Amino acid sequence: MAMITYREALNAALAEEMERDKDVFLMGEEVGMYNGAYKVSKGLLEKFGELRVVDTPITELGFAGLGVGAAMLGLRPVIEFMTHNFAMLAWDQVFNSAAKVLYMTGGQYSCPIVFRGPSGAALQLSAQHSQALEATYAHFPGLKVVTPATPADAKGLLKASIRDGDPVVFLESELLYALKGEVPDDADFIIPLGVADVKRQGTDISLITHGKMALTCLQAAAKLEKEGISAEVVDLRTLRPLDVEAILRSIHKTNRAVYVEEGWSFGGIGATIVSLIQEEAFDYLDAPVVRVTQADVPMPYAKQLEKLAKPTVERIIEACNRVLYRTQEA
Amino acid sequence: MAMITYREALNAALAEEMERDKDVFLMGEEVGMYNGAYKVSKGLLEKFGELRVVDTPITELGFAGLGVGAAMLGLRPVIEFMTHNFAMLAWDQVFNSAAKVLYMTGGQYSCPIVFRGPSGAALQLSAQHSQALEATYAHFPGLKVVTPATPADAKGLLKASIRDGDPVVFLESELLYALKGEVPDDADFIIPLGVADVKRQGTDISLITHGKMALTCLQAAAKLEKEGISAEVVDLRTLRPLDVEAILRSIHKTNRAVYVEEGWSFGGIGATIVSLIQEEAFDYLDAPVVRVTQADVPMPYAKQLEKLAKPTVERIIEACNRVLYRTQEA
Amino acid sequence: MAQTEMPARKRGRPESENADTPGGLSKEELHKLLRQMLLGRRFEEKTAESYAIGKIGGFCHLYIGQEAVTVGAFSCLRPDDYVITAYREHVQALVKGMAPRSVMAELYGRSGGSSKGKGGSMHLYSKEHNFLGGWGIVGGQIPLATGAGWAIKYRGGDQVCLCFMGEAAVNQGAFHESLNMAALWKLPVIYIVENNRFGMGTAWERASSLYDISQKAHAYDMPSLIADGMDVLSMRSTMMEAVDRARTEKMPTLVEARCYRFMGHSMSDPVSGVYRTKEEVEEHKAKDPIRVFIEQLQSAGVLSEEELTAMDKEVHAEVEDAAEFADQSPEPGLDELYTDVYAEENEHGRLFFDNKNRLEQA
Amino acid sequence: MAQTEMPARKRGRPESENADTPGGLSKEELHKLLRQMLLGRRFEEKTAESYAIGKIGGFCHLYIGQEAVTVGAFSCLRPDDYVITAYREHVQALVKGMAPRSVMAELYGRSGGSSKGKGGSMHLYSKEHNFLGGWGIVGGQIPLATGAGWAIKYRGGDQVCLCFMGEAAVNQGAFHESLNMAALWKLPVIYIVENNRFGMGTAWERASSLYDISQKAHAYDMPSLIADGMDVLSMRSTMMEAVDRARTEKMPTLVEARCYRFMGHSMSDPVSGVYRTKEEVEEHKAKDPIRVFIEQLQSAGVLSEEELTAMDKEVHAEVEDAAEFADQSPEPGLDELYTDVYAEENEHGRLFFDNKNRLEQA
Ligand SMILES: Cc1ncc(C[n+]2csc(CCOP(=O)(O)OP(=O)(O)O)c2C)c(N)n1
Ligand SMILES: Cc1ncc(C[n+]2csc(CCOP(=O)(O)OP(=O)(O)O)c2C)c(N)n1
Ligand SMILES: [Mg+2]
Ligand SMILES: [Mg+2]
Repeated sequence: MAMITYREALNAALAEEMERDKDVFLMGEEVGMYNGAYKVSKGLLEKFGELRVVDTPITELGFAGLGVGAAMLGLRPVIEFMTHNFAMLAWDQVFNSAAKVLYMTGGQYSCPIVFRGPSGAALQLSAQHSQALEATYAHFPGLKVVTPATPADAKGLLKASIRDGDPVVFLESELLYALKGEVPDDADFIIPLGVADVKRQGTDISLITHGKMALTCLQAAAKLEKEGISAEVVDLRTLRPLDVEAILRSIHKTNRAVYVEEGWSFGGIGATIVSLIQEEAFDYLDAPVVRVTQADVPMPYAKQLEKLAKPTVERIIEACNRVLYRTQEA
Repeated sequence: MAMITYREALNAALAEEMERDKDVFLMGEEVGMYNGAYKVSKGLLEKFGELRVVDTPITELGFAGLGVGAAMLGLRPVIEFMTHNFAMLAWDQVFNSAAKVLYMTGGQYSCPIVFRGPSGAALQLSAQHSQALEATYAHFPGLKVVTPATPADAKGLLKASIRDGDPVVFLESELLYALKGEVPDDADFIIPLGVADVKRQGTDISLITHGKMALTCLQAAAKLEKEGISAEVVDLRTLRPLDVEAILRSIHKTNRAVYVEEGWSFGGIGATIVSLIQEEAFDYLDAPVVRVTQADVPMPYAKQLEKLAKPTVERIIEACNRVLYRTQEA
Repeated sequence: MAQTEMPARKRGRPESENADTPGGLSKEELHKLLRQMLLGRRFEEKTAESYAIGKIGGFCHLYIGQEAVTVGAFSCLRPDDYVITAYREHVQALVKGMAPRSVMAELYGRSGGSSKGKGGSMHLYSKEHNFLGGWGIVGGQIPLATGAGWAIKYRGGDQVCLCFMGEAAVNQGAFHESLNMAALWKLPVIYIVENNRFGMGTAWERASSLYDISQKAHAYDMPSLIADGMDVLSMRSTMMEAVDRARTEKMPTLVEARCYRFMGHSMSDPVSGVYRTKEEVEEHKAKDPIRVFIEQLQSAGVLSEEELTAMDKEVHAEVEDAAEFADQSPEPGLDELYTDVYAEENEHGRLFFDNKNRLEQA
Repeated sequence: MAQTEMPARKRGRPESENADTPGGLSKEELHKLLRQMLLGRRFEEKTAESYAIGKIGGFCHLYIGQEAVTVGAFSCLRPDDYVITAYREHVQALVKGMAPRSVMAELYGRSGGSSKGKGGSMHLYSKEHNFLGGWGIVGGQIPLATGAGWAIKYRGGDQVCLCFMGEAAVNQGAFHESLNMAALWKLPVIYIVENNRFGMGTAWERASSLYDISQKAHAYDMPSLIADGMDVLSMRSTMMEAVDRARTEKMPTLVEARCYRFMGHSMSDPVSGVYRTKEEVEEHKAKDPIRVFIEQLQSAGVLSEEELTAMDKEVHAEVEDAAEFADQSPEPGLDELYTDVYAEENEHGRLFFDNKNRLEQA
């Protein structure tokens, strides 16, 4: 165990997997000489050289597609999008090539590739640079989608993603890079895709979430405890595959839930989780599941507006109150 | 009233709006000399000339962005994507430019543009050409999303979309183009965005749907009637704005619902509708709402596999049975 | 297998062995080229027939008239070289070595098809033959080809990758982004633009401000060549230069192959009338690359009537056999619906969110 | 307003009136150019200050060192001409005529800002001044500019649109697709590549296989020019040719303006050390376009010490006033969160799917 940052955990995962498998390479804007726009790839160019740590022109569509082609030939590319906001330029290659090649070839060509980078809002980056896009990725069969919230999850899940045989979209967070946590040093420390993590046990209500919001939910749960409410925090960690059993287990226990996510509401992750819950645990629900999401607007620049647009501990607690004391409503 | 096809209805809407407003122009691949890949723009080049009916190179990102820039200067572009599958190449301009420009400019520059074209599966076009993508569009605030199912809806909604002050994504269907129906001739026949259409009244169960699937639901409802089940068919027609009241009215009446859509399940339209229903009509539900969607796979080419992948009358009825006779389950 | 294996002659060195025959090739080599073109032509004539009677569905794009481009180009390849292309790829699949049976069965959507019927006409692939297929998004294959070139370089191999595209794909951003990376990183990729004059109904000059496609290479400081795509031997000699450069100097080349599409864009598009005249089409058909090559071989005395008839008969039989096989090949099993979506499914979590799981529970 | 209005001289005709002064411009005109550069410089020095003390947040990209490009180029424009650019646009906003107050207030995220605080540093716009802003996706503004050119042509107007981009944006597919359409359809757009040598930490030659950007225009059969972006007058005379061509012949031009970024890429990027040496930066700073222009005017005897001091004082005051105004300007009201998402909301249906509706019901 070592106390390292989320950034260092990702860096270690990359270094270890590149050590282990010479077919793994990292490609993206500024990943080499600049050590990464967010320094995630610090030192990797020096360690692995220009063929395995590749600075690209600003051509998201081009290098994402290049990665898919290289994966068809058996390499294991890790494609860094400086942020997933820019990946939209490459989505055709992600959705029409990577996600479909195994199927269209009848199983002949697989596509073991990781598309990674930060997603979601940081601080005052405004509309074009503050989008949480996991819901769009999760919509497309053929892709796997991973959203780690802690340094340990970041390392264990990135290593699993790189070793996985399918295209994996890996969403990090600018605001988490500096977060510190205990991380196993073991070079074979892997967190399998599809296993949720109950980050806090509780009995009264389930806070189900993924990515960065897991931490916000933990803060909310701590506050709720003071009010005598025992909230369970279920961090899905991976959205596809999805640990439905873990969700149902928690619902069976608490009978009440709030879904918390950074992204937008319409077509968000929460909508799908709520649907699954009501389809598969209908009789266990004592109250409707409420969703806490980003305000349904492009992210504004002004500090207070941005704060108002983001899911906060307060809004989570307000939602919990609605779910716990429905009689107060209507 | 005239009996015309869905294709002719769209053509009439375009012609009438271009007649009415000289700022409206149509741009896309093959829309001019070729009269449209699906002949929707038949005769328009002849009628309006090369400046207003514009054949483009195959550069979806480029001409979609060109449309957004032209809209900022006050024109009203109608951008045709030969199909929305190809629009993925242009999504950056749709999501990062069109959907956000009004907000980022603090209201200075609006973007009155229509992005239209067929979406969803036709027959044996396989994985890259058979995607129903409305859910992805509806996820982004700033956009409006329209999915007409009949010739009359196609005309009334396209005219409304062209007159609308915001970016509208308009999703048609290859399989509907030849569908005939009664359509008002009135040059000011408009169907406002945000008004669902109860295409069949019923009391036992609500089949809620949008686009092409409205017709499949009507067929299912007819069959169910023979089995003594009265199914109501609610065609949302527009997804954003969404006629939530109409959904709730139907639920209050039937207490049971099935959502039917062409697209994929995770992050699909149905997931959001189910969440809204359980949030806002929780106590009115006698059974979980079940969703009927495309199989969660890239669309296969082989005829039988494709049929198996699509939502069918049989699968809708099977879902209704589950919702109506839950006791038979588990 | 029809896999081409011509002597991959060192650049510049003349094929003096057969200095007197067309292209300096041996009779066997010349017959092989002709046979490949004939096979492609007959295969697609059969394809059109089968499409007409509904045995083939979806979009189907015929290559008739462009055979010389592929046959000439592939004759410069080794079996372990890669080819990637768009949706007009039946003939390229065959010439790269795929069995007519597996190709036809794929068009029929049968389990005996190269993709088990999941891909269809636009999506033919063969890992065995390094045929990377078969892509439907115009320009989408160009970055993928660049990735194949990257992988070859990464592994220090000496294969090359041919990337075919229609001229209309040249206007896509993917072309621009890919050629820059290929030239910047010296990747062994040859980008072959099959300029058949039209992108669907749009003539090249209506879609591009620059007529001469080969000049676009200058924007990337990349060498370029113009080839006569109606003449298999000149296509071959032009490609020989590009392939040698890629293999030995690891430098990409942009090749414009000027050719013409004899049929409509797809089965629903009339041959002429809307965007080109009957006369224009006839004019080009008069230069049918197969007829021209046959006459060339005959006048060079390396192809007798008997040999030609025998060859055509043989090819016909091969095509009929393929159609027969496709007809007999069973529909893919319904269980195939959910296979090949993911290569790796662990015991954790759910990957499918339709009613698959419920169906399986039932 | 600082809106430039120079005599839009007929092409070729010399400005003989002032044949003896630099650029053949009158003293007033020359002072105006200098003042615009000074204003930009001082404004951004203040911006850096305010950023350091947290009054400005998010990404912030300074233009210091590149002022001559914008001031020279805009001096060829009419007020009704359009400008669109990327995120390094403070100075362009000012020179196009936006009030320093509204720009600074936007950087501060206040209601007095040009976008009411919703856009910030990367998203400045002014409909009043035909300043189309202010875009954060590299290359994203290029198709938009092409659309502005289209709209001008559509309406038969004689305005032009300047589209600024960094050199790194040239590799984006959007560049390729846009220049082809602009040349094909003869749109009055001038694509100005500000080649400041680096895209973030990547030197141009590490990102492009072709060094000479202006040559990329040949791929679209488009005229191109190279301008000295460190010299405001040579920038002006180069742009005069491009603007005249766009206005009179409706032909686009690609202009490469060679310049240099004196500061880091953004506030978090050190000026030198990682991807360029301190020496390299110093070398370019020695050619500071403002100092050079001042010396040029002084030696030409059209700028006295007093005039310079007065001008600088005036500009300083304007910038301080802007900062003062921004400081005083109130935060945007919380109700602004949901405005400007849609221009048109009818009485039907729901457009917002978060808890907005519930909040309003409450
Ligand atoms: C991105 C994209 N846009 C549009 C289409 C529809 N489409 C299919 S083929 C085609 C024409 C392509 O012409 P060209 O590249 O010259 O190839 P050819 O058909 O002539 O072989 C078009 C527009 C598509 N498949 N993909
Ligand atoms: C599509 C996209 N990719 C990456 C980024 C991140 N990014 C912002 S600026 C920049 C460098 C751009 O350099 P250049 O175009 O030369 O403009 P300059 O900053 O030098 O003015 C990068 C990579 C982005 N904003 N958009
Ligand atoms: Mg073509
Ligand atoms: Mg630069």
